Amino acid sequence: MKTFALVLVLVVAATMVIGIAGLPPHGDPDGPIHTHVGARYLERGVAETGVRNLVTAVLLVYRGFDTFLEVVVIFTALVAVLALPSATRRPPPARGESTAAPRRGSDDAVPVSPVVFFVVRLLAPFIAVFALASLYRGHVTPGGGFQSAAIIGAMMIALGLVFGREHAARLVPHGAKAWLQALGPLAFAIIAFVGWRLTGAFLGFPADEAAHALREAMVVVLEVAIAVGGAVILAQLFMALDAPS
Amino acid sequence: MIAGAVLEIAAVALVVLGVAFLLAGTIGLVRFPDVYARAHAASKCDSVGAGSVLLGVALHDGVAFGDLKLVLLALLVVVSGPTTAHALARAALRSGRRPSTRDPAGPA
Amino acid sequence: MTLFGLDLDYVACVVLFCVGLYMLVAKSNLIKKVLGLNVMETSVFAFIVTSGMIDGGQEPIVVAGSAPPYTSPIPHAMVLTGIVVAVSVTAVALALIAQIHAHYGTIEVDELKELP
Amino acid sequence: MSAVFDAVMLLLLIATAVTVARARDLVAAVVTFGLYSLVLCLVWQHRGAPDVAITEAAVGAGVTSVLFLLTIAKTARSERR
Repeated sequence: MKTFALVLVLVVAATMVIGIAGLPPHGDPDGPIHTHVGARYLERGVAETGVRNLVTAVLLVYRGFDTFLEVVVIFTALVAVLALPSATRRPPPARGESTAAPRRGSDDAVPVSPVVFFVVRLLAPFIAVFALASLYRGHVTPGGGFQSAAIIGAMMIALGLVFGREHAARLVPHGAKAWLQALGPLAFAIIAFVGWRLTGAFLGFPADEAAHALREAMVVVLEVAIAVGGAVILAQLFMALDAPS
Repeated sequence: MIAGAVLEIAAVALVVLGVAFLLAGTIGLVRFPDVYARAHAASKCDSVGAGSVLLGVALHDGVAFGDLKLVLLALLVVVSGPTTAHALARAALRSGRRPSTRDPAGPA
Repeated sequence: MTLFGLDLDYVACVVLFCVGLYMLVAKSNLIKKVLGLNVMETSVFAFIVTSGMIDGGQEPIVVAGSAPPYTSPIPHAMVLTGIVVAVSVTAVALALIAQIHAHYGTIEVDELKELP
Repeated sequence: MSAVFDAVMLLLLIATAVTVARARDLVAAVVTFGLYSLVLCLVWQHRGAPDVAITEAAVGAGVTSVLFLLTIAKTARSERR
């Protein structure tokens, strides 16, 4: 197996080295990546989309289909994980239900250190503020839907680790959970049909100057949906893997 | 003018101090014998080191409102570094690691 | 930086890809295989981001105080979606691995092959 | 200066990736993978991709490591020889 792997790796490496030998050097301002459609996005992106962070502009407006299906992919991943039997099995009822000392879910678990508990609880609001700021100011600073989804998701996972499974599950309101998980694909579908009605193109964004506010509203809806939906999906993936098997 | 020069010197001094602490912490991380001593070296020296580098960068080029971010970052480093070291040392203790002692007859 | 006409940044990505591929193929442990898959994924992301670089370029955010040249935003958008897809794939793979361990008591491919 | 930073970071990336591949202890491998993600995040920040760097820091080093550690806690900690 080792020999086969080494031979395979060497063959792949040789092929890829031949491949990169034919590539233009990176960093060259006249390279194809900077002269084709990328140059157009840089030149007219702000005027056409109203988003100053061009990564967000490309992500949501120019390459909206890509992002739509990407959101569908992470939703499908969550569905796949939840479809496995251990995720749906009911966890055994916790003994004693003590709320004073936070404990990890299972019975023989080590209690969380009070120092770690305190610091995570102290830092969580700051992390949440950072995530919301990167969402709110995502058009003029680095940040946006996916970034704040990742940050909020990581924060919820940290809280889930110190508070234990039962408490962490309450972070996502139970009744709205199904809708929140599907928020990304749903919002994309709705915006896509709105764009279709307005422009005649699926997931089209109105380009004329008069529709400026509408276009921005569409982008904001997508950003918020990606952030909330993505964060909920990340937290749910964590909880599904954390469930006792 | 004078105030600017003083600020600049303070900034450079803080950065140099921070780098010295980081160097000491890194040497300790490599040279110390067991996980507890290493966590001790890494957390203390890196908190002071990274904190003072960040403060030095904040003082560099004058003090502006945006430098508050760097102060917050320094506070974050000072809070989170020792917490991590504490969690590491606690996990090591719970998994049965004994601190190394110089006494050759002691527990290994 | 180039060596023998090869761009060293690209070569580093190829090396990372090959380390990941070796882990994926040669290691018997399923978790090591998934780690190798992650290393491969990130090497591809590093390659794409590197290809969008521009000498002396700034991040592609057009605000007061920033001026061209900007790095190309397209690779960043692609990689951004790619990272989130990568974590979803990892989560599905890990959930399957936990199931395999619950059913068969091992996550070594060698031993799984021996099972009746 | 920038070239030196790049070279050091790329060598560190390769070293951490090889360490991930060689580690017998799976927890060590996952923690090293977190380090790999953080170095990669620095490289991307340096190459003008802050958006990608933020996401990689939160997802690659944070979420992925936690998911791996949860799975290792449920299965076996070390690679069997």
